[in-house]
This record gives sequence, C-alpha cells and structure tokens, in this order.
Amino acid sequence: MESYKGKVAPDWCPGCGNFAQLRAISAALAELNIEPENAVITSGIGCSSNMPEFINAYGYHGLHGRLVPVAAGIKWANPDLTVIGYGGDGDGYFEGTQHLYHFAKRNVDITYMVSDNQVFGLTTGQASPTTPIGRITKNTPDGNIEPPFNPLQYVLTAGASFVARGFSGDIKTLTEITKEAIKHKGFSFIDVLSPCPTYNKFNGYDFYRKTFYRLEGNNKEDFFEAYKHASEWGDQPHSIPTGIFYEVNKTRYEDADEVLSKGSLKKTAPYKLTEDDMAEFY
Amino acid sequence: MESYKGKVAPDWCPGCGNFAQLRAISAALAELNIEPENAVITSGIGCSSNMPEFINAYGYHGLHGRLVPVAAGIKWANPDLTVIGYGGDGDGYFEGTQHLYHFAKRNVDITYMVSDNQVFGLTTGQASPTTPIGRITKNTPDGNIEPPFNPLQYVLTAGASFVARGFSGDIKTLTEITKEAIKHKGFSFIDVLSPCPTYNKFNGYDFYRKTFYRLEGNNKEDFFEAYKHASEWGDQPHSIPTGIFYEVNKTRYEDADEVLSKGSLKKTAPYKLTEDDMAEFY
Amino acid sequence: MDDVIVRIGGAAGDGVQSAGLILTKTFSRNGLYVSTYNYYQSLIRGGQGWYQIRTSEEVVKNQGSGLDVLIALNEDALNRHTDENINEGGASPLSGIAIFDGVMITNYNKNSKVKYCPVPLRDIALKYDKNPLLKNTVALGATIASLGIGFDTFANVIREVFDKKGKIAELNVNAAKEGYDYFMDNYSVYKKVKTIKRKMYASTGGDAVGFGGINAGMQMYFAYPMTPASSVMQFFSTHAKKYNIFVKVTEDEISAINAAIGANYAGVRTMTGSSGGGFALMTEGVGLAAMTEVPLVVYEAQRPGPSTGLPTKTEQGDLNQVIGAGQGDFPRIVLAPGNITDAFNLTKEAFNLAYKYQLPVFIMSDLYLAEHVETLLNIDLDYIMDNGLMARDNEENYKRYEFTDSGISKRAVPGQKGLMHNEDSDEHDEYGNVVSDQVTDPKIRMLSVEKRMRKIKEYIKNMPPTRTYKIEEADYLIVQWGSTRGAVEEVIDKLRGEDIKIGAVEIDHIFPLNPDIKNYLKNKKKIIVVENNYSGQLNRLLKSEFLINTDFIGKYDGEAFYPDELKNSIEGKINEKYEKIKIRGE
Amino acid sequence: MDDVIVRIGGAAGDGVQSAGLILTKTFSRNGLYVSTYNYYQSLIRGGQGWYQIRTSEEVVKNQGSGLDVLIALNEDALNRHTDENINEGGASPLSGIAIFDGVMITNYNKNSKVKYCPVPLRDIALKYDKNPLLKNTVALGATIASLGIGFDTFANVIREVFDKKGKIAELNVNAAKEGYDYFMDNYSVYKKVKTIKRKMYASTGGDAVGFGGINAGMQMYFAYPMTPASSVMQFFSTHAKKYNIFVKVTEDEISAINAAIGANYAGVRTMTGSSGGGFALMTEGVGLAAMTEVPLVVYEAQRPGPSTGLPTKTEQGDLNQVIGAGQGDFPRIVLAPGNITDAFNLTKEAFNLAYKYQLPVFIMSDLYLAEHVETLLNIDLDYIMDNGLMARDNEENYKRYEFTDSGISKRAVPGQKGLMHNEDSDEHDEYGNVVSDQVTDPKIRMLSVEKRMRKIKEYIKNMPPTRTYKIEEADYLIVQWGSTRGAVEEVIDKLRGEDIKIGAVEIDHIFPLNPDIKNYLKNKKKIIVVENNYSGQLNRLLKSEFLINTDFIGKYDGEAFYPDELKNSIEGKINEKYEKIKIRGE
Ligand SMILES: Cc1ncc(C[n+]2csc(CCOP(=O)(O)OP(=O)(O)O)c2C)c(N)n1
Ligand SMILES: Cc1ncc(C[n+]2csc(CCOP(=O)(O)OP(=O)(O)O)c2C)c(N)n1
Ligand code: SF4
Ligand code: SF4
Ligand SMILES: [Mg+2]
Ligand SMILES: [Mg+2]
Repeated sequence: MESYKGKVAPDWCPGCGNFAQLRAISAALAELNIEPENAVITSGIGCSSNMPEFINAYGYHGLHGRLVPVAAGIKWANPDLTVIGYGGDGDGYFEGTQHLYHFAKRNVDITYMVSDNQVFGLTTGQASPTTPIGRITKNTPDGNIEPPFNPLQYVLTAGASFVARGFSGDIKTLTEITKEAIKHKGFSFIDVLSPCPTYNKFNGYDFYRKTFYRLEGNNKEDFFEAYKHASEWGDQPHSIPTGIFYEVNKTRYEDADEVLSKGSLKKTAPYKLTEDDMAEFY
Repeated sequence: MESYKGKVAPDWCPGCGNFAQLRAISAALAELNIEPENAVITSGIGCSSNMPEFINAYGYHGLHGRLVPVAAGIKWANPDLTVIGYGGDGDGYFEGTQHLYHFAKRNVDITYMVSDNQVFGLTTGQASPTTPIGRITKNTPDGNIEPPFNPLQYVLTAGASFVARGFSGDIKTLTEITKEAIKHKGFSFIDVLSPCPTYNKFNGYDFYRKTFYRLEGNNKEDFFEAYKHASEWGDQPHSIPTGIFYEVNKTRYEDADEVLSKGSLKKTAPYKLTEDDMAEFY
Repeated sequence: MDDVIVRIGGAAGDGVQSAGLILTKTFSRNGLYVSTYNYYQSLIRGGQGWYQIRTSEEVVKNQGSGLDVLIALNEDALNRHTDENINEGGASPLSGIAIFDGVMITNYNKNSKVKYCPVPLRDIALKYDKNPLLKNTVALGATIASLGIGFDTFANVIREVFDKKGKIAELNVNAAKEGYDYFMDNYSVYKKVKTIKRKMYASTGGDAVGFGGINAGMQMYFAYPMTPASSVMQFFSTHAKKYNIFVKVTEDEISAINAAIGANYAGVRTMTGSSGGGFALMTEGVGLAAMTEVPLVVYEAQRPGPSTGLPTKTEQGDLNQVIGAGQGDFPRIVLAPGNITDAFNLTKEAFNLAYKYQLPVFIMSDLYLAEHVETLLNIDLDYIMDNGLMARDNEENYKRYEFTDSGISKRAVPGQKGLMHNEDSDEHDEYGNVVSDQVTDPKIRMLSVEKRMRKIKEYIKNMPPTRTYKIEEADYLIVQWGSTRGAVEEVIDKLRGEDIKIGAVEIDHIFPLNPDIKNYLKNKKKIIVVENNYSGQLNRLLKSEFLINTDFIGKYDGEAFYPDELKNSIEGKINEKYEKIKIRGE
Repeated sequence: MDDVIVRIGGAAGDGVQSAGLILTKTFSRNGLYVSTYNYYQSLIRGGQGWYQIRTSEEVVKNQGSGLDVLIALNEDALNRHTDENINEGGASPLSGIAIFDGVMITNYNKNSKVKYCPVPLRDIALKYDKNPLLKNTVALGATIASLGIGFDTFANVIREVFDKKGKIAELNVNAAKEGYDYFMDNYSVYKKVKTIKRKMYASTGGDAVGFGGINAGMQMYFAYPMTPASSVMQFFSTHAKKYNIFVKVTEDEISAINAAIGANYAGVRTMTGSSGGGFALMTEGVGLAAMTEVPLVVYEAQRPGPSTGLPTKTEQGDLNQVIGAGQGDFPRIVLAPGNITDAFNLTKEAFNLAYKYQLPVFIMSDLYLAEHVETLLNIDLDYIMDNGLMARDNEENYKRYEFTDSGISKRAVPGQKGLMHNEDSDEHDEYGNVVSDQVTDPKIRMLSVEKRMRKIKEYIKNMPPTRTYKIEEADYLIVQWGSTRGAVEEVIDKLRGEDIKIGAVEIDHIFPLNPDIKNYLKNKKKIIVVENNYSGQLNRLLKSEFLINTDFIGKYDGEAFYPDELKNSIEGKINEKYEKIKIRGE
C-alpha cells in the first residue's frame, strides 16, 4: 500500500470521506499486486476528483462529468491496464449521466467508484443529484424539491455487471468491495456513502454508522433482489444496505468487438498501407 | 383534426411510421379540444423531428437530443400550454440520454413521444441505441454488438409517472394513449414502435403486427409489473406489449416549486424594484 | 488619492473573507468608497489566502497598490506580506502596520518598513468564547482603532452580521471593543480615516448582474453551478421568493441553455450563465437561439484557462470562445462591463438588446469582477422593458422571419391566436418553413443569411457612443475592456499628473466593435492594448477591424492588474523604441 | 482546357448518385481526371437533386462551369437545367445535349442552345427488368456513346458495381449496351473524349482523410454520426476489419472526444470528428487536450450554419468556432486541405504534429470537399511515425511538463515503469501537480502558460512554406483556404491567359498563420480574399495578423464556387474603384 502513496498530501477537509476511499483504492491495488505503472486513476472535477494526485500511479484528472469515456478510451487502447474512475455524485449523476449509463450498458471493463456525499463539495455546498428532498443547501434555501437520483437502480437498469455500495466509515468492507470490483471482468460500479462534514451536516459518520448494514447472503445474480435492495433507505438502524448487490458474468464489449478481441492495440503495430490497398480508389 | 393540418406536406418516405404519429397527435389534440394556438410541438433532429412543420400549432424544431429541456422551459414559462416533445430514438436515447432521465424524475408536465425505429434515419441508416444485437447497419457491417437501450425501464427507473408504448400500425390505440398522456398531470412518456421501411427492413409493420399485443388488465400502479412487462420482447406472437404500462399520481415539479406553484410566470408581471430593495447593498 | 489599504491574511477556513466583509461594510457605512480583492485557492481548508480592502472618501476604482494595515492571522501570512519579494501576483508588501497575535506568533522575519503592533488576539478572545474565529473580531477592533474610526458604526455592523446568532453578536462586539481599546492603549492611530455621513451602496459584480436581471424583468434563471458564474445563481436562489424568480439547476449546461431558450421562446425573460468550461457546452445552443431568432441573455464569467485552469482566479481569456461560439456566421452581441455599476447597467441593456434584435447577447464578466465588492455609482432603477416587434393576434399572412430592412421580424409567442408557425434550427424561409424540405433554394438561403446579419448593421447604427477616459489631446491611447478599467483609469490619472498626455478607450460593447472607435485611434504616438490574458484577444479584434499597430500589455498569472504594476508596464511601452512592421495591401 | 461536363438530374431515391459514380469510375478507368459535384437535399426521397462530373485528360480541379451533357431523369430536371435563369447556386444551364426519356417526358420547355436527344429509356429497360433504376443504366449507355467512349471499360465498371448481385450485372450491361446503340443509331457523337491508358486513383475527401489516417498509424476512431463528417466514420467502419481499426459510435460527441483523449493518452493514435454542431459539444474537450498536452486530431467537416443549417450543403463558416474552441489561451494547430490529395497528406501531417507538439490539431473540411470525388495526385504511402519526445522508463526526477525551450516536454504513457505522474485539467507545475492545491503560485502559472505557448512558436519556426500559385510578378493576389482552391486556380489560369497578372496564396495551414505570408502581400494592387462564407473568417485573421486592406468575395448560398461565377466576381473587384479606409496607429 505504501508503494501507492502519492507525493502530494491530500487537501481534503479533516474528516472527509475521501480519505477512506484513498486508502481503500490504494490497499486494493496493493493487495492485488498490481504494479503502480499498470494502474490508471482517472477522475472528473470535484473534491473527490482530486484523488489521482494523491496516488502513486498514472493519473488523469479530466473534465467534470467525463471520466467514464476517458477511462473507456484508456482501457480500449491498452487492456493490460487496470483503469479506475473516481469522481463525485454531481460529476457522475448530473454532468455525466449519459456516459455512466451507456458505458455500463456496454460492459466496458473498468471500475468506477463514486464518492457520494449528496452535495456539490468543491463548488461549496449546492444540492447534488442525490440530495434528499427537503434538504436545505446553498442553492435550496427553502429545501430541495428535486427527487434524488438512485445510482444503484440506474446502473442496474443500464445492465452493469457489478453493482455495489460502500461506506467510508467501513474501510475494510470498502477495500474488499474494491478488490472484487477490480477483479470483476466488466463494468464495476461502486457508490460510496461518503461524509462531507463541511457541507453535509446530516449524513455524516454517525448517521451512516447507525443506519447502514452489510448485505449478507443475498443472491448476487438476482436482478430484482438487487433492484429492491437498492430502494432501501432511511434513518433507522438497518435501513441502508452496503456490499455487493449484483454480480454476473456478461460479455465485455472488448470481447464482443472483432478488433479489440484480437488483442491490445497498444501492443499491435498499426496497419502498413501498400499500393495494393489503393485498388478501391481505382 | 383538420384544424391541426400544417401547410407543409410531410416529406417522409412512403410507409414511414411517422405518418401514424402525425395522425395520432393531431387527432388527440383535436379530440381534447385543445386550440392550435395553445399547443406547442417541440422536436430534436432526425426524420421524426421534422414533425412540427407538418402540424398547425406552434412548432419549435431545435437541436439533436435537446427537445426535453426546451419543452420544460416552455412549460415552466407558460403552464397554460400543452407541450409535446417529439423526436427519434437516436435523439432521445443517445444524444439526449441525460435530459430524459432528469426531467422524467422531476415529473415536469409535458408529453414526450419517441419515434423508435431502431435506426438513425436522417443520417441514412446507422445503428441507434435501440438497434438489436447482431443487426447489420451502415456502420455495423458485421452486426451491432452494443446491447440495446430499454426506454421503458429507463424512464420507469427515473420515476416517470406515465409510461406507455404505442405502435404506428395501431393508430387507434396510439391516439388513445396520446390522449391519456396529454391529460396526465406529470411527465408522460410514449415510446412508439415506428417502422422505417428505408433503413430498417427487419422491424416493419409485418413484424410488429405479428409480435405486438395490447396490455390489458395490467395494474398500472404496480411498478414491478410495469418494469417486467417492459423487458418483454421477441419475434413470436404476443411478445411485445403495447399500451399504458404505468400511470400514477405524483407531485409535479411545478406544484412543488414555491414560485411556479403561485401561477403562470407568463401571466405575472415581473417584480418592480424599488429603492428599498437596495438595502442589502448598504 | 487619500486612501487606506487593509489586508487580512490567513488560511482557508480561518474566516479571512468574513472578517474582510465586516471591515468593508464598516467603511461603507462610514460614507466611504470601497473596493476589495479576494485572493484564494480552490480549497475548502488550508492553504494561504487573503482579502484586501481599499477605502477612501473619493471614488475607489480598484484594489490599489500599497498596503497600510496588515492583519496576519498566522505566521506565514505575516512573513508573506512583509516580504519585499512578495509573490502574490502584483500585490504590494506591507509598508505600514502589522496587527497579529504577538503571543502566538513570535518568531517572524523583521522588515524595517513595518511597524509591528502585536495584540494578544487569542487571549482576549478566549475571555469571551472558545470559537477560534473570535480572535478575528478582536483584530478588526484593533484595525478600526488604528484608523481612528469611531467604534459605534463598526459595532452595529458586527451586530448585523451576527444578528441571527443573538448573544453571539454582543460577545463579538465586546471582544472587538477590547481589541479596539488594546490598540488605543498601546499604539497610536496610524492613519486617520475621515468618515462622512452619506449613504453608500456596495455590492459584488455577481450581485449587480443579478440585481440588474431583476430590474430588467427577468423571471427565470437556468444554470449548473460553476465558479465564478455561481455567484449570480446564488443571488437568484436566495432571492427567488422575494423577487418571484424561478431558479433551476439543471443536470448540465446544455440543458440549462436549451431550457432558457424554451422559456424565452414562450415569452418569459430568462437568463442562463456559466464559466468558460460550462459555456463551451452551451455553444451549440447559442447557434440555435441565433438561427431561430429567440432572444437570449447568457452570462459568461471568465476564469483562467485552458480547461479547469485556476477555478478561483481571474482572467479575460474567453473572448475568442464567446465570439467563436457556434458554427457558421450569425449575429451576436457581446457586452463586457468595466466595473460593478456597469455590470448592473449592462445586464439591463442586455435584455432589451436580446429582445429588440432577437439574438444571443452575452454579458462577459470575470472572477475579479464577479466576486469583489465595490461601491455602486449612479444606480437608476427605472427601466422600460422593450420586447421589440410583436405580431398582433390573427395577423394575416404572418411571416415570423419576414425579410425586413432592419432584419428584425415580428415575434409571436405560443398562446397568441392565429399566429401558429414553426421556428427551426434548419435554414428556413420567411414563414419558418425549412428551405431544404422539398427543393433547396440557394437564393432564399442567401437572403436569410443577409436578413439575420442586417440586425447587426441595425444594432451598430444604434449603439451608444464608445466610452472614453481623458481622451483630450492624448498622445498615448490605452484600449481596455472589462474589469481592467479601474486600474487603467488610475494609471491614466497618475500619468496625466506627470504631464503625460494619455487617455483610454473603454470598450464595454465589445462585439461587434463600434466603428466610432476609429475616431480615437488617429494621430496617436502609441496605442496600448491592456488585457488580462496572454494573447491579446481584444487586440486581435481591434487590429482586424481598424488595421492598426498596437502595443500589448497582458497579464496571465491569475490575478487582476494592480495600478502600480500596470503603470510600470505602460511607462515601459511609452519609452520603448521598436521597429514597426509595415505591410500594407495597397 | 479540353473537358466534358455531364450532369444527371432527378429526385432523391432516383439513383442519381449511383449513376454518377458509375460514370465517374468509367472516366477514371479510361485514364481521365475527374471532379464531381453532388447537389442534394436533406431528404430520403423526393425533392430535386443532381450529380455533375467533369472529366479531362488534364488535371481537373473543380466541378466546372458549363454543361455539355444532361441526363434528365424527370421533367422537372429537364426544365430546370435547360433554363437560362437556372437557380442552383452557380451551376450553368445546359448548352449541349439532353438525354431523357422521350416517351415519358414530352411536354417540356424548349431552349435553342440545347440539342434534345430523347431515348426510350423506360421501354428499353423494361425489356430487361422491372427495377425502375435500370433506366438510369440505359441513359448512361447513351451518354458514353455521345462522348465517343468505347463500351468495354464502361461494361466492366457496371459489372464491378453490381458484382454482388450476379446476373443483375449482366442485365445492366445489356441494357446499357442497348442505350449505347440507340444513341449511336439515332444521333452522332456530341463531343469526342480522348481516353488514355494509365492508372488513375479517385476518391472522396472523406475517404482520403480516412486513408490518410490509416497511413498515419491511426488505430481508433470515436464519433457520433453527423453529415458531412460521417463519411470518414463510414470509411473506418467499413474498413475496420481490414485495417484493424476500432471504431466506436458513442452516445454523444462529448463522449467521443473524451474517449479519444483517453486513448491518445494511453499511447494509441486515435482520431475523433464531427460537423459544426457536434464539434460545438466537443469544445470543452479541446481545452482538456491542450491543458494536459495529450496529442489529439479532430476532424471538423463544415456545412452551412448557424445551428442545423443546411445539412447537405457546403460552407466554410466554422473557422471562428475552431479557433475559438475552448476557454482560455492555448496552442492549437488548424489545417485546411485545399483538395482531396491534400486531405490525404494533411491528415498524415496532422498526426505527427499532434504527437510532436502534444496539442489538438484540427483538419477542417467541408461538405463539398468531403463528399465529391476527385482524382488523387502524388499519393505517397511512405510515412514515418513521429511520436515526439518520450521519457525513458525509470527516468529520474521525471517532469511530465518540464519547462523546456521548445515548450515540448517528454511524454510518458501508462504502463511505462517508474514514470507515474498526474495529468491535470487544473493548472499544474512541471510535475503535473495542481498549482492551487496548497498555495497558488502566480509565477508558476505564468511560466506554465508560456511553456505551452512556446510550442506554437516552435511550430511556426518549423512550418512548411506557404503554398502559392502563379505568384510571379502578380499585381493582384487572391488569398484562399480549403476547398475553394480548385476554383481559384482555374480563374487565375484564365485571367493570366487574358494577361492579368494575378496569383494566389493558398492557405492550408490556417492557424496559426505562417509569417512568411507577409512576403506575398507586398506591392499588390489588390488583395482579394475568397471564402465560402458570409463574413470572411480568414479575412479577419489576415487583417489582424498583417494589417492589410483587402477585398472580400464571399459565397453563402450553400454551394461551392463555380469558376465562371468566381471569375466574374474577381473581375468585378479588379475593376472596382473605392476609397480605402486609412487608419494607422502610428
Ligand atoms: C462543465 C463544468 N461544469 C461545472 C463545473 C463546476 N464544478 C466543479 S466541481 C462541481 C461539483 C462537485 O460536486 P461533486 O461532483 O459531487 O464532487 P464533490 O466535490 O462533492 O466531491 C462543479 C459543478 C465544472 N468544473 N465544469
Ligand atoms: C449534435 C448533433 N449530432 C449529430 C447530428 C446528426 N444527426 C442528425 S439526425 C441524427 C440521428 C437521427 O436518428 P433518430 O434520432 O433516431 O431519428 P430518425 O431520423 O430515426 O427519426 C443525427 C445523428 C446533429 N444534427 N447534431
Ligand atoms: S468540502 Fe466536503 S467533500 Fe470537499 S474536501 Fe471538504 S469534507 Fe470533503
Ligand atoms: S428514412 Fe425511415 S424514418 Fe426516415 S422518413 Fe424514411 S422511412 Fe421514415
Ligand atoms: Mg458530491
Ligand atoms: Mg431513429
């Protein structure tokens, strides 16, 4: 895990959930013996998205909402890399809505983890797509009226082959989930309940420690069971499930494609044109 | 219905499914006694999206994929209007993916009908988001490998309060569905199985006449029943359900919002600032 | 000018900005002009930032060079701002007094130009409360004392700022008083500030745009948050109920601009806005508004690019993007307010222009303009909404896009009887019907392009004259746009004082350029274009329009110009000898 | 020039284009140069369109003015193209022979310049098959006969085109033969075309870009379909297996450019492309590539705007958009091929430029260039992939964004050992770490801006000299960019023939402009900028760069320039007297 420690110290606020995800990702990569040079962390824009700087791996910190196509482009170019996308709930469920759905549907072999703090952190506290109804935020002084986005049901409907939820206050499970997600062949999605002590005073460690529970014995291949678990939420004990909701074997896009399935393009020399190839212009 | 006839004759290919939707929309508006001046048809870009020119109502033919926000903007400005969005499957399920989801979730009171011909018509025959696996199209010479998009499950998961499917070959039902959709208070979504004899030789009238059936006696308030019906598809008789899958009462965004719920902004004079209002700059 | 500059330095989360605002309000309430500067990072906690306030009984146009009073909230701040080689983008080191916690900060670099005035900030604060921010109030009290300002107005400001917090307010007032007294007891007034009994209004540029929007009859705002455009959204969000404004954060910027187009099309004045990156996503929508001739006002607040760039810094680097937004040739109007008062006025103008000419109008701001506080000048709340030409209900043979001499055709909005028509992003004829639906008509296409473009000719005829500053007999001419205005004017004042004949053309209607500018370009020894960017984006426009040789002064370190820094650069240009490239196509 | 121009007119769905392609191939196989023109609507069926082929034993550079042979597939087409006041955007009316179905079309407008050659197309066709398109083949047979070209090569082309359809091919050959014989029996050869035994290659601009991409080692293409950019995507889709290219249609253009950036970052040459509207959505991504210094090639194929505009027509209206794409100042290179051969060559160059300088490179095309067919000149398949500076594995103290003299720093791609680093859309230091993460450093920001901008200075030093045409002793200078080149050169040839000293500067490296252009601007009587747009987008660039007075000739009816039309306009400008605006900033 030490080998994954970046040269820049994280600049998140004390108590920020992102610290846990940083540890979980670093630990998972280390425990899976993936060399830092073969891991790429790509992110969007948000507090969470500052992650790549803090990990000793290849990092690509791109645009708000666009990490998923970047990740897919990298993976398709070089399948030998472990590609992890990391960003916020605003990043993934607002600005990047469409990419998440279509790349999950395509079942591209990347891992995508969302730091879901139910708020826009970096822009200082506006409502995010997962902000609950009634919540007072910077831009909803009379309470949010927009129904929250359900990330797990969204990616399940898309056809993601690995769907999970973690909690920053349970690093051990989060690390395990992350390891499984990386090992999984196909699109792996992890929504993480991540406290933002600065802008979300409601859903902190205390709240989740009280309400979360670990899914156990669920049939991970049962779509409807997963879909129903994904609708659970509340402020009572045992209200919010975490763990792996769904995991199935499914053809990866890379395997279905005639060109990609032939092997790494990175390792394949480009085609060399000859005079013969000009025949079609004749 | 005559009163809705536009001055420009439709330029679709003979046998195109869009003719049926033109009739259904015109008939529904006429039968509901909505005056042409109070109806707005807004569309994206595609063969289907040429619709507004052919209807005698207010028409706004905007950008590829962006009709939903335009429709919402119109409705929020003037709630007395009947706003109908009409576009293609490429338009709505690729380029406009994110808007459909979030505005359905917001339950804005518009009707959105998609001409689902499983192909990009106007750009001459590329695979669309609903093109089945294996299908040979202009840009998939060896067969499409991208899993098709399920529009009904998508909007159900989003939280749309009216979800239906029509078929161009069954204008009567389509008209009924359209009427119900317009009457419904909230986001009404209709996916229409619409033949494209020019670029989709597979799913024509014959195919659907054989395979479609009308949902009857379904519990329209049962989410999971609707969700499961939405997964039915096939080439055998009674494989493809049409009709209203889901319809529930749900707060419209306009009703939840403090400002919009006070009344039509179009009819309300803007606030007049006075010297007193400058107090906060003091 | 007789002024005072105070700076508060500390880490993010130290309450630097709120302390600054209390001071700003105190000066303003004492009848003084103010102008502030906020130097911060894209960080929630930590780092190093500072807030500067310049105040005077005369109009203050920028943050000012020089520094009279420093409140240092930590050691780093004390060292940083007393360092002769200060590296804060043009800000001056302290040459005055430093107020800091002499108990906590003991081991610092000494500078002979500084009078060190330690105050036991924390010790005093702890007498009242454990809140670490209370020591800032103590420091503010000491500062007020150092400037010889009476305590009462200041106390009232504190009460107001903390008003929701009841007895916390009194606590703060008392702690402040002790800071005030401590300074009085131990040091003498450093620089006496004369206060005046008069009402002053001060606001940020963001609030001014918001207020201008309300004044212009705007009723809806669609956006997706992005610094530094968010302050306008924030103004509308917090005033939604009061002013009956519908504010919606959409899933992305594309949605925001399309919803705004729908709302304007339906006849309700609506604005959208973003910063450069979000605006990039809106550019397709800009062309849609232009083609369908739907009025649209877009607020574009710049920050240093490319890409995410420096989210909390300032620059004027998006002019090319705004002028180039959207494929094809089409008319657009770009406004660039030069100060906060202008931001208010031009926002009002933007709506009437958009509605009169039925095209996209941009208000270009930048982080500096949007976020700093300045005293408002000449605010006039009168406004006549001009919605432009409208068709009458049931008008016969109504042509939405009639080919008129002015290029302006009558609008009709949904709900109007007998005026049903189609508005189309495809090229269309006078009725709105698509040109290529049956047989493409190259002639109609040409006429349509010309019709739209005539609107710009009409606008140019009706443009207000270009704003100038001390242009009389000027040998040297500065050309500037947007928020550099205040620094430029101060430099001109100073150089005029040194008998250099220099003046400025201040471009706040930046695209298209007003042809009257050419009158000011004649017979100049030098034309110096000043921009807060690297490449000279206005400079390029000016050259192409007026075929002039210019000198260029750019700044692209993320900070606004400081007057002394700018004066140096301008003097450098004036004294510089160089070969002019002479190429003429005659 | 000794040439022949043939035009086929009919409705969409009538097979106009496929008939045109057979003719084009036949000319090419006979050793002739060709250049075609396709006039069509955004319609699947109906309307009126046509396809024109110009052929000659000498190089043919454009579609040509004049019309020798018309194949009219319906009455409207016959009347339209024989009308003196033809309204098809500059195309000439027929002054030659008309081949049409004399049985079906009997009641048409007569024109004395036309020799009417009715052929019972449908009757002949029906002898062979009921397919209504077969009559086109009969007409083509008659056309070949009218030009005195042997039947055999033509027959082979038919066989090849219909080859997948087995006996249908023979059917077509026989029907064609009967059309051929009918013409021979009833009319005489109208204009004898000399054929030559030599190998000619002809392609569309879209295919040329695709082929150039393959030649340049491109392995991935991401896009979302949009006319007229789709032809490149189509080339890659149909050749994916052969050339081992991964082609992906993404959910939108935003996804396409971000995926392309990811792929290039990971070290595989990848391109993306769109037309103006889709490109508008990509503009945020352009800035990302520039900031992170990821090599990126973007194909931008123009059509008339604004907005959806005229999807099947041509224009050069997107230069402002491409130059303005993305907020902030950053380096970019824009190429604009002037013909189809150039499209191939510049695509190859684009990749090496993108990789050498690590920045976005644009290939700007337009519908005319992308979709018409022309004979390729000087095709060279040799290519050395220059991936620019790369770091060695485990290099010590590796700085991804090292401040070098050239501005170019060594790249490292994921998978390389010991070179792990961060690439960031936020402003960063030499290592890639974010500048504002702890304390913003205005100095580093400045140095970073300058570092990126130095790459453009380096590029300018290494640019190929600007292309010129008959520049010797020219009094008059045409400046053109992109696809207008062929028409411009032909007009120059003609005017030189009339003893007017005129030449051209042909700009295919359009941004930044090559400073060497100024050498050609000196001592000209007039500089005339020719563009296929309304406002003169290159003109504006030229003026700002070289401070020259210019004349401007624009065309914005959706069609490309025709040589005679352009000649008239240029002669008009040469003869025009006018007052020049004289403003100098000296
Ligand atoms: C195109 C674009 N729009 C908006 C922004 C401004 N922006 C930066 S971060 C952010 C939201 C951050 O929220 P989230 O994604 O939830 O991340 P968090 O900070 O909470 O981790 C926004 C809107 C941007 N950088 N780019
Ligand atoms: C931003 C943008 N991207 C691409 C296009 C090109 N385009 C026009 S129509 C279309 C797809 C049409 O398919 P669909 O939406 O299914 O409509 P249909 O023609 O099948 O009715 C595309 C990709 C465009 N106009 N704008
Ligand atoms: S604002 Fe919230 S999400 Fe951002 S760093 Fe601070 S605690 Fe974390
Ligand atoms: S191409 Fe298909 S969808 Fe388009 S008009 Fe023709 S039949 Fe209809
Ligand atoms: Mg968040
Ligand atoms: Mg379709």
